[in-house]
Amino acid sequence: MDKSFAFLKTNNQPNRILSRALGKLLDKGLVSAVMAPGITNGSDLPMPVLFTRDEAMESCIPLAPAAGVSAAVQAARIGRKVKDKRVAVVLKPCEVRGVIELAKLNQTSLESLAIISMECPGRMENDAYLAKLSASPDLPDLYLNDSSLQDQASSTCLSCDAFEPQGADITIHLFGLPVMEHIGISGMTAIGNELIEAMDLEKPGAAYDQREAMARLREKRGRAKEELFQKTGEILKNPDQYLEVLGNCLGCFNCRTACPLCYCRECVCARESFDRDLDDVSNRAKKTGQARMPAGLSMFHMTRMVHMSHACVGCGQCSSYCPSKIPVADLFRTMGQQVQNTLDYSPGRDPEEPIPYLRFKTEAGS
Amino acid sequence: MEYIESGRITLDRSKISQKVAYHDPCNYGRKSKEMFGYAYYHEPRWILNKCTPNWVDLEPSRNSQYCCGGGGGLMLTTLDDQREYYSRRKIEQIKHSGASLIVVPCHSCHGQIKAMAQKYNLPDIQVKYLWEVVADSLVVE
Amino acid sequence: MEQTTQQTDLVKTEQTDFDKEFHPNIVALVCNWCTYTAADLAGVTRLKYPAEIRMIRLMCTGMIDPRFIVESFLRGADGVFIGGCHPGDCHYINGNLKARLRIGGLKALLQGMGIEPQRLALHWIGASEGTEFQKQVKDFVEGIRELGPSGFGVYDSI
Amino acid sequence: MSKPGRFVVAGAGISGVRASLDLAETGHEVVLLDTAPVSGGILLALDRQFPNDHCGMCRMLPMLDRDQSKYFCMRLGMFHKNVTFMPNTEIKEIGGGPGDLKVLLQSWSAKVDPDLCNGCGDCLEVCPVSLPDDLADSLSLRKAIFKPGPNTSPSTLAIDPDSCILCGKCKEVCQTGAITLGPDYEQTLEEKVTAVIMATGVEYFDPGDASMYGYGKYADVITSLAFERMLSSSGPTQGRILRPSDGAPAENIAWIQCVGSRNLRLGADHCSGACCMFALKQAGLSMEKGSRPTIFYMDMRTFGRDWQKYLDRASSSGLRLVRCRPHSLEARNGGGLMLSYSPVPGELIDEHFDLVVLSVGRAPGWKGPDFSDQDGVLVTGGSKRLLDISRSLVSASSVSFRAAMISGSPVQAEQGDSITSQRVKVKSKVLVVGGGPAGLSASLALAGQGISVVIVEKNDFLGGNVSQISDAEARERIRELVRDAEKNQDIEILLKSRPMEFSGTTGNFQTHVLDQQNKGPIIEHGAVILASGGSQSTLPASLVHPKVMTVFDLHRRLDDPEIKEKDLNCLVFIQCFETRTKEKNYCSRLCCPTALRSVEKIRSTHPESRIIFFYRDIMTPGDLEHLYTRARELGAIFIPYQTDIPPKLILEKEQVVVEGFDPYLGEEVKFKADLVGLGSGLGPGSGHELAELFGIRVDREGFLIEADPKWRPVDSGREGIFICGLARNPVSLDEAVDEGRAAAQRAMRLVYNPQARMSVSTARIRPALCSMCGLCWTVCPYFARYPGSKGAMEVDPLACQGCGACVAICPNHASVLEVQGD
Repeated sequence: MDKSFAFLKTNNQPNRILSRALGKLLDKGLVSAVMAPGITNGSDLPMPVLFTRDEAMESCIPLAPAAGVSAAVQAARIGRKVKDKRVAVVLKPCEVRGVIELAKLNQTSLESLAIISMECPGRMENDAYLAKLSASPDLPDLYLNDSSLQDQASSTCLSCDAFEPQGADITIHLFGLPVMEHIGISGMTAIGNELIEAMDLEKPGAAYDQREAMARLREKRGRAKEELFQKTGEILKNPDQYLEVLGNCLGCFNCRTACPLCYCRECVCARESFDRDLDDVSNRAKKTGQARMPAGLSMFHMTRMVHMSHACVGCGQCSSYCPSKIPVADLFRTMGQQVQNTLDYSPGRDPEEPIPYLRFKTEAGS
Repeated sequence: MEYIESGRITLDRSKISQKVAYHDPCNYGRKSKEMFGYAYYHEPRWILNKCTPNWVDLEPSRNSQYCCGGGGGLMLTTLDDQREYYSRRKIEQIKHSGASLIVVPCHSCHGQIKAMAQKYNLPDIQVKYLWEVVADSLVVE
Repeated sequence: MEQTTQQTDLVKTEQTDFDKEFHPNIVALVCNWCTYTAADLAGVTRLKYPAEIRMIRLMCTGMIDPRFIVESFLRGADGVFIGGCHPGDCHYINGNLKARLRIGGLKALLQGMGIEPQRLALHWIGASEGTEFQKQVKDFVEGIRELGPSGFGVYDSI
Repeated sequence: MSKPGRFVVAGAGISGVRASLDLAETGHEVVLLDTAPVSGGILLALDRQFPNDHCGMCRMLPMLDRDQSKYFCMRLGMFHKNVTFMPNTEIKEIGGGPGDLKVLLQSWSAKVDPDLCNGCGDCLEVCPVSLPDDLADSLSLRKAIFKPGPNTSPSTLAIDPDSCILCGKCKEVCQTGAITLGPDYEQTLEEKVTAVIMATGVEYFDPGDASMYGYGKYADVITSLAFERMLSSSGPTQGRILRPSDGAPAENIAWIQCVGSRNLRLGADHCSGACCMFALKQAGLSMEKGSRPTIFYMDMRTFGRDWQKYLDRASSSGLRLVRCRPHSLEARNGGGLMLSYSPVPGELIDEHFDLVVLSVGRAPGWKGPDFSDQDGVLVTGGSKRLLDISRSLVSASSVSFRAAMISGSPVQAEQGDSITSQRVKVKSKVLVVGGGPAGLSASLALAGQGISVVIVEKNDFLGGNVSQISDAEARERIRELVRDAEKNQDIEILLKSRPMEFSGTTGNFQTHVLDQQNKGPIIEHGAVILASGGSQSTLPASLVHPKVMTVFDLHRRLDDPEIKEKDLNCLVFIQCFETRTKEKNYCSRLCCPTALRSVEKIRSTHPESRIIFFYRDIMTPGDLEHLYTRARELGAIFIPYQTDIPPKLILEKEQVVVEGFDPYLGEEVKFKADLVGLGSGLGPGSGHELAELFGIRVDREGFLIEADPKWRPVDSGREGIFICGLARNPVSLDEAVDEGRAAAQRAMRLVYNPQARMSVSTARIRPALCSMCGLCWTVCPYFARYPGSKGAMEVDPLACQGCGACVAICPNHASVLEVQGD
């Protein structure tokens, strides 16, 4: 499919202008709804909001540098329910990957979704964002143009080199562009191109050369990622460090709730059969004089890794949700990387690529 | 056979002490089977066994016996090179058996093997007809 | 499957030092059709194999939930040995291939947690391969003995 | 409805086991006997079998109501509630008539009580008798008291009454008192036997008797059966390939094919039917162990399903094939053998081999009394003809069905089960797609058991496409089947129709059948048999010429008076014409016999004409071999060709010229042909379409794929859907009829009881937890999952085999294996 590229003039208000462009899709009836980060009910934290009228788009912050929750789950719900209408969803690249993984798990269908994603500068942790926002209300726009602000993104985002969206219908280009003047928009699929047509964009003489900016960022974040994986790999292997880090786990299961990929209706770990028998705990206590309760949390985390590490898209929500500030995402991503390498699998790469554990059919021999 | 069986002649199994090998001529075996439906494999061996305990078959034997290289009238021709060439397997077979006496009931094979033993430098090998062996073992009272 | 959970509980039998030698706790998960038959054959032909293994018979290696392996290690197993039918021989058509994939992923995971990959082994052992069963189990147990105790059980303290 | 029948099955080899299980699964009682102390027959000695080098014998165990049988490796033995196995037993006399036979059985005393013997083996050490082990085909020795199989259950020893000298030493050392050297035999009389099935198997040629290739003289010449044991890790060499003479590793190994078969000198004018594949398998397995194999063959008979592909695989991985019959073998000093052979005229090659394996041919081999002429006694194909595993099973199922028909209508659900298991209602109706020979025979078989059948046929006539090309005799047989089907009230026939929509679960399918006006009924049925048949391949347009036709057309045309009177100076047959190659890589089985039959016909009208065959391998397995022999006697000339230089057809206006290379003459040959017959093969019909509709697999060439090529030949992968006839693979008319009956047998076991019993251990879904992610759907190897209407996956209870794959993949344990009543 031919890619189309166009500019959107931003007049120092990239979020607002982009919202209006999205509003045109609603206005022209090309999509029945738009789901994008926005603020409602007086709260300042951007949450996925479903817009159905273009005038409501004023509260939309499509490029918000924060995400209260992973929009992947919400987009998946739309894709699952909505059949004969089209809904545009604005997602971060990790969320796109999440939706694609969920589609493989039959939890959604990509057919009715028009996925709009952006080159992602990262999101800030919710509390950091809110604190900053009270000092500078223009934060969502300023953030896009200020690399020192971007360095305050969450640790997951700072070590994420998968910031370019894959599998989206429309990509919004930010890196290496003067975002306060204009941003770039590309249609990646036929649907994407059709929607872009409706946005009334200006056709550029030539596309910006983003390569240098991209490479710089990739190098920086890639290095951070390697360092993180190195450090976290040590933690996982070293019982002392592991226990020190995970010893803070409360067993609240927030990480599981936050995870866009934990699609089970009710987690197997939450069930009574999973509870560690009290006799076990007291046996352990007898040996060393003490045993921590609740017990079995290693089993919980490892079970989650067994189930989902091959599919971890690295969104970092689990860390953000953790009341004990355990770097769950670091642990999960590090393990995920190792498992994914072994299985030669990259989550969210291609909706047609089967989940690695289903690939047995094509294999033969020993 | 009848004579031996009925006791009309008696054979002494101890007279021949050397190692003996038996060759199946095509005329008594393959050809006989094709023409008359019966191959004489068993009978000569039965007789030979009455003459000496120390005998072996040339391997392969019977229906798969190697050609002596002198059949089909080749003996009477001047094609000596061919005779020599086609007998090489036979000679190897004889060498392999380790026998010093080859029993050959057929006159054609007899002449051929005898001549070829000379050509292939096996002068110590004796070649005898079956009747000669019988005669050698005969107990004369 | 709940049944199997109970069976893996056997593993937590405490380590005793009845001998100077290290006697590892080893769980063997074997498929009913091929490897169990091979083990049986090894038994009736009086091939001696290490007594350290605790054999659990499953209908198919394809039914092994990786969770049980993790749990075995957490609860003090020093090694997990899995025996299934040769590819193509599986009574359930391809359960063994499914197991291979799953265990491949799990191995990476366990390695990331500091468990030596040798502690988890998957072997194809056909019904008539009593000697093969003996050899593989022997080699496996020897390997574990060399590695020493797993120490992974510490992770279970939270 | 009637009471269950009672059957005696003689021979517990694979055919006997299949027949017994078939009858047992449909509620009948079976006495299975064997002269051996264990069941299993020859297969106990074969670890892996062609054409996939896999075992999987256990796959022939019942898949429905599995709790009636013990569920473990079949090498340990076969157990089913309705089958009584009597070892060391043979039939002495049969009296009475069908339905009420009196069968006198004689059993040798086992002398070892299986309940007491623990297989400790102390007796093996004291037994003074040593003799060659039959199981290892004399490769090793055994005692008079011995282990009858590598691993049998119970693990009892047995005493061979022929070699035991009754010295009593074993009795002295036996700690469990299991050994009694009591009376020699006892007799039992089985009364009211419905039918007797003879599945007595085949015998292997003994090359020692004919002193062939130095067998018995040279230790390094062994039979293929002995080699099989050498490959087995439970065999005498623990799976290492060694020279028996000195125990050195054997690297160069030669197989000599057709030892004791296809040998007119030995009066063996038959092909053993499986040795080519057997040798290919052994050669392939030996290559895995580092050997270099060479097979000396006459024709590589890869005529079965996927066999050609198996050959291709073997040759591409380094197997050497030499077309020639070796001349002789000699022992060599320092071990090994020297093999002399002459691959082309005038050239003699001596080659050293460490081991020579004689592919010993099989022959029907029952030496006991022959009851086959008696009414009520049926003989399986495996003991009449020489079949591979899958054909033996097809034949056994076919025969067991015929036997069951003697007892009349099927057995109904018995009351008062010991096992509490749930039941599933099933429809006692079977849909048969295709009205050719296979479909018709399946339908007639089922209707004969009172099951109603609907035949859906796309043509406006019954009999199938193949009936159009068969010869007069075959056509008459098909017409007979058609007449019987049309008369039968239990058979509904829908012509010019096709199945359009298919849904439901095993035992309760719904199929919408449409006619040409797109109207038709929705049929509710318990099972479906796909017998959509096939047809002869059409010749490419470039070959349209009045003198060129397929061998089938030619064979038929020979009856035309016009051809009979014509001058035919030269007829040329080109076999394997564009088949057994890349595009159509399978043997069609019928071209060779048909072309060879034509020779006799041609000779009757044109005694002087030249008949030339260009061929790759003449495929005349079993008794068909005499067609080949006869054709040669009648003066047909056979010229082999290689696929890289096929004979050329030059079409001119008036004549056709065939050019080729004759390797025996070593030169090009040219024939002006008056008629050319092309063995262009058969192809499947609407396989792809049906496969898609019914959710089953189809191969590259369009043939439907069976669940297992050996053990479940007429099952599709999905329970309740069965496949047979040309839609599955090229078959002869007899084979199509057999396959039809075998498919009917498989369908029968599902629908005979309107209340099918679920197996005790099946998967279940906990709907509240199911997220419908479909992982279980994908991993289920039995198609036993489907998305239910209530927002959760559902299990097809009759198709589920309880393998647990779904349980392991479900992250949520929404899928669980449940054992009922436990």
